[in-house]
Amino acid sequence: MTFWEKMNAMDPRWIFLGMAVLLTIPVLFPLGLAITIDQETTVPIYNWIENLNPGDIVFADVSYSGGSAGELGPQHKAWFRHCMLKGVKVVWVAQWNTGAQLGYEFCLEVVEDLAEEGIEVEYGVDWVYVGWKAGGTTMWRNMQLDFWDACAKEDWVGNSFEDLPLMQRVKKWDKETCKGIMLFTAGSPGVPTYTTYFHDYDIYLGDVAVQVPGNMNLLRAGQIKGMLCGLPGAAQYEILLGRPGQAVKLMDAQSLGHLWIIVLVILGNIGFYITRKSGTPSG
Amino acid sequence: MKREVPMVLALVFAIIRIGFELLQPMIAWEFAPGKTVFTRLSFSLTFMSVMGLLMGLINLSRQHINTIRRKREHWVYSVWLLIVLYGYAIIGLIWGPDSNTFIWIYDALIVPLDSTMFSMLAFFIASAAYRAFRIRNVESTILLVVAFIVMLGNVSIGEMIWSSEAWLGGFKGIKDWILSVPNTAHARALSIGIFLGAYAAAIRVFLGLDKKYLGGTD
Amino acid sequence: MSTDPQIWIAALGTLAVYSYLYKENPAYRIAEYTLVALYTSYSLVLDFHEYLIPYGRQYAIEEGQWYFWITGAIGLLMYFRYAPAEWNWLARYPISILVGWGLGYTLVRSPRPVMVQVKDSMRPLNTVNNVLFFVFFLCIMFYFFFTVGKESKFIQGTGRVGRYIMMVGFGCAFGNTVQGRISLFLNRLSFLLVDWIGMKIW
Amino acid sequence: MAMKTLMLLAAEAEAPLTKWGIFPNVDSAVFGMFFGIAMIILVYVMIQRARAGLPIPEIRRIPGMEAFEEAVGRATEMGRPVHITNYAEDVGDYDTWAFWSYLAHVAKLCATYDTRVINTNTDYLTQAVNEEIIKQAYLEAGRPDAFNPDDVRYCSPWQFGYTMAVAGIIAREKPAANFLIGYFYAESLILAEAGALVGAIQIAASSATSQLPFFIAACDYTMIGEEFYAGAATLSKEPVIYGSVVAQDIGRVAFTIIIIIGAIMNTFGNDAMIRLIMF
Repeated sequence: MTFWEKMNAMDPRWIFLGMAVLLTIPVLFPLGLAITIDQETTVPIYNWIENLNPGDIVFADVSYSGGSAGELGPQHKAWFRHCMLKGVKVVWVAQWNTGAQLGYEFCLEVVEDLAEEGIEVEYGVDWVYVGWKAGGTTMWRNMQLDFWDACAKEDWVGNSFEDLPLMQRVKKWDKETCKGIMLFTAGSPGVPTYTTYFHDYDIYLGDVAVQVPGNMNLLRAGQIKGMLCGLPGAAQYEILLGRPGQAVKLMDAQSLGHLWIIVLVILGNIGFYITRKSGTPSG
Repeated sequence: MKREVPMVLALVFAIIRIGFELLQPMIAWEFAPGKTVFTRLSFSLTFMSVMGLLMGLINLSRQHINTIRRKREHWVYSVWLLIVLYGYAIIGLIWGPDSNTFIWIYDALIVPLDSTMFSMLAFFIASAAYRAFRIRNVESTILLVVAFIVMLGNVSIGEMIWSSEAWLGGFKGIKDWILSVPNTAHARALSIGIFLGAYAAAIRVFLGLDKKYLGGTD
Repeated sequence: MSTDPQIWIAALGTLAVYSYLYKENPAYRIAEYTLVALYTSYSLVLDFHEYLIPYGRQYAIEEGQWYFWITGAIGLLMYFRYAPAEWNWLARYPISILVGWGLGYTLVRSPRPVMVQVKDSMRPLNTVNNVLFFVFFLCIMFYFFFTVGKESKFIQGTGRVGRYIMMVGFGCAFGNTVQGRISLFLNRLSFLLVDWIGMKIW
Repeated sequence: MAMKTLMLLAAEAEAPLTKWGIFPNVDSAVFGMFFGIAMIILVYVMIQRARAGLPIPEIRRIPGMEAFEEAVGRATEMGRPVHITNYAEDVGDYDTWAFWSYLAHVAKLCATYDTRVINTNTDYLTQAVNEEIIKQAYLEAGRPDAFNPDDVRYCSPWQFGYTMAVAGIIAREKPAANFLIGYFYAESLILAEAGALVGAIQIAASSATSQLPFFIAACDYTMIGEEFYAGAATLSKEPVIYGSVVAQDIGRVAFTIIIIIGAIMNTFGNDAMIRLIMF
């Protein structure tokens, strides 16, 4: 076998090995490739939080689970950090039972990080994690009417709403209280709950990459106002915040992974072309 | 009794469901305030299918006990499977799904194995691209070119090659156009077609022309 | 390095799954059989505690909905699948009820979301993009004509173009998915590096 | 299924009023009903015409349909089994109904050629029907003893438990043909690549638009979207079922015409067609 014949029919294990190595290296030794900020998708979300007044309340939704934490976790953390820095109050709900605890842990991580930097954030005053409530999407309809009643006056960890100062301001989920909704979504239930029941609110998405093509329509139609697209979205947000973190580092790995696929395809095609010319049957 | 009754049952329940989906008086039919007949009927059918909860356990046991008995290849693993199967089921049934042991095992094994299996896609997407994206004919060439543009439009390296401030908005500009025009047209036409096909398939069952659910080959 | 046994099990399990990429092997096999068994028991337990018991108690007993007893009994017929051959057919009863129930749903409900798509396809032809969208859309529709226009050069030709446009859509979705899939691996990688090995990366 | 159900959510907004007195006030409730009735009548009429021997249009070749026999034949030559699966759909889903046509076809081919067929499942009721279908196919081929119920396997009811098991089974049993038919989610590419690693001929037929790109990339033949259902009809023992494909095609022509007219009307600012279909 010549080199090009090998390139035409490479053992998949080399592909896997190359991929693993190229994804691991930049995580350990960041390359610092440039990241462009997407004006149409990422910036509106940043500006939304930036233009709110301290004390304004926004709602956020965890509609993902462990499988998508790689993309949505960094988004979640960057966005929540931004809110806390701006003094914007956040009420968290979760449409996915399977990811509710995870979302709570991400919030706690942000709070710890902020504490290390000397910024105190208080649970119940600056943020509340209501979490998942049984009852499916109709539950969200009930929350609009009477938030306390729908949630059985209890947050995710079992605190009564009575004891949480922030909740005194959130009797109802209406346009008076809610200055916008941030939804982190990995599938269903997800976006339609809000575009159906909350269609006149400002809805923003933190989306997994796979869903971005589908949800692009909503953005064009104005049904959602902004969108963080997968890991790049998180990385862009971290840069806007001026604190490159996890996502920015992982974006280098993304770049190398893509590059590896591109190199493979080019080598494969050259090999394919040369072996076909020399008349050997090709795979 | 063997074929006719099930077919009649399917038809009857199809018609009942059609009524409950289509007619407002039936949708809103309540037997007590806030309790609709439709939800209870749906629940009762969920209840019916939940009655089969032991089927998975029985299926796996049957298959793996046979493997062990006949000493087929890898039968030792079947012994392990049965131990885990019954062990976890017993823990869950006795102490409940909220018990610490049950959740501990869930977090230690189910979550990581599940998400690792999912993440294998990172490797397989590379090997699939390597095999499929060849300039073999028009179709695979289109596939290759478009996938290249979109991939480059998604990462920093693409930006370095052809910046989004440049002509046509660079890879990113072209990617966005592909996403919003040909991709949407494709998704629309495909889903309308799928609906028509699925609807015809449903009508075949409804008219009793397709009755493979009874276990036959016709 | 972590000292938590849970993290160790999770990490070894992760590595066992990845070993498949080299070759199917005993480590993968153990992981595979474990996950299949765990998931089967998991859903059994969930079905039991979240559906069977609460539904039976609340609806069949407290609310006194008599038909729960009937559907429940029909549900039990499923187990006749394991009975001797002459009784097997009883298992068809619950299956056909569920087929019928799904059928009614499909017949009434499935047209509705499609009409939303049809509606959105009737975009006013006033921009270049909308006209292109419309042309592309029609080409793909022509590709799926199975009986009409088999002899028509126009339909065949546009149908072929339609297939090419579908390839554009597929290529686009493929290229766009790569980053999501890589993120999945990066997530596992951070678990191994940070949670298990204990590196301080971020 | 969950994803499909959610597409319907848009139609589930609060609706205190009714249309025409008895229909719920959701988008397309009435139009959808008339569409359904029209389709049922069309299918019935076309099949009656076919039965009566009246001419109905012929169906064009669907790429991939003839590959089933070739793939099973190759498996027979190599002495290796055949693997067929659909993922998650339960017995109440149209994708499963179409899948059963393919299963019956493949099982009959395998029974005739005396090749082992392995079927993997996530739903125990679907598995029960699958087992009956395969058993029946072997019975009809005159070799009921060759049927092994242990080859109709249950692989846990959850996505990646199933995926892991199927990937393992494919690697161990090395099927020469791998049929992935029905609705799939993210596991599609894992299953197809596992098949590619053991060098199987792969045929996919799916209505999962988000997974079709991966099938196209990884499989030898892919039946796209509607071809999957049309193919299922052509596999029927009774060829008059062709009639339903004709009806489906008439529906498509009607939609195409509606959309062309609607778009032209919309260009001139008239939304009557939109209001009609959304009624």
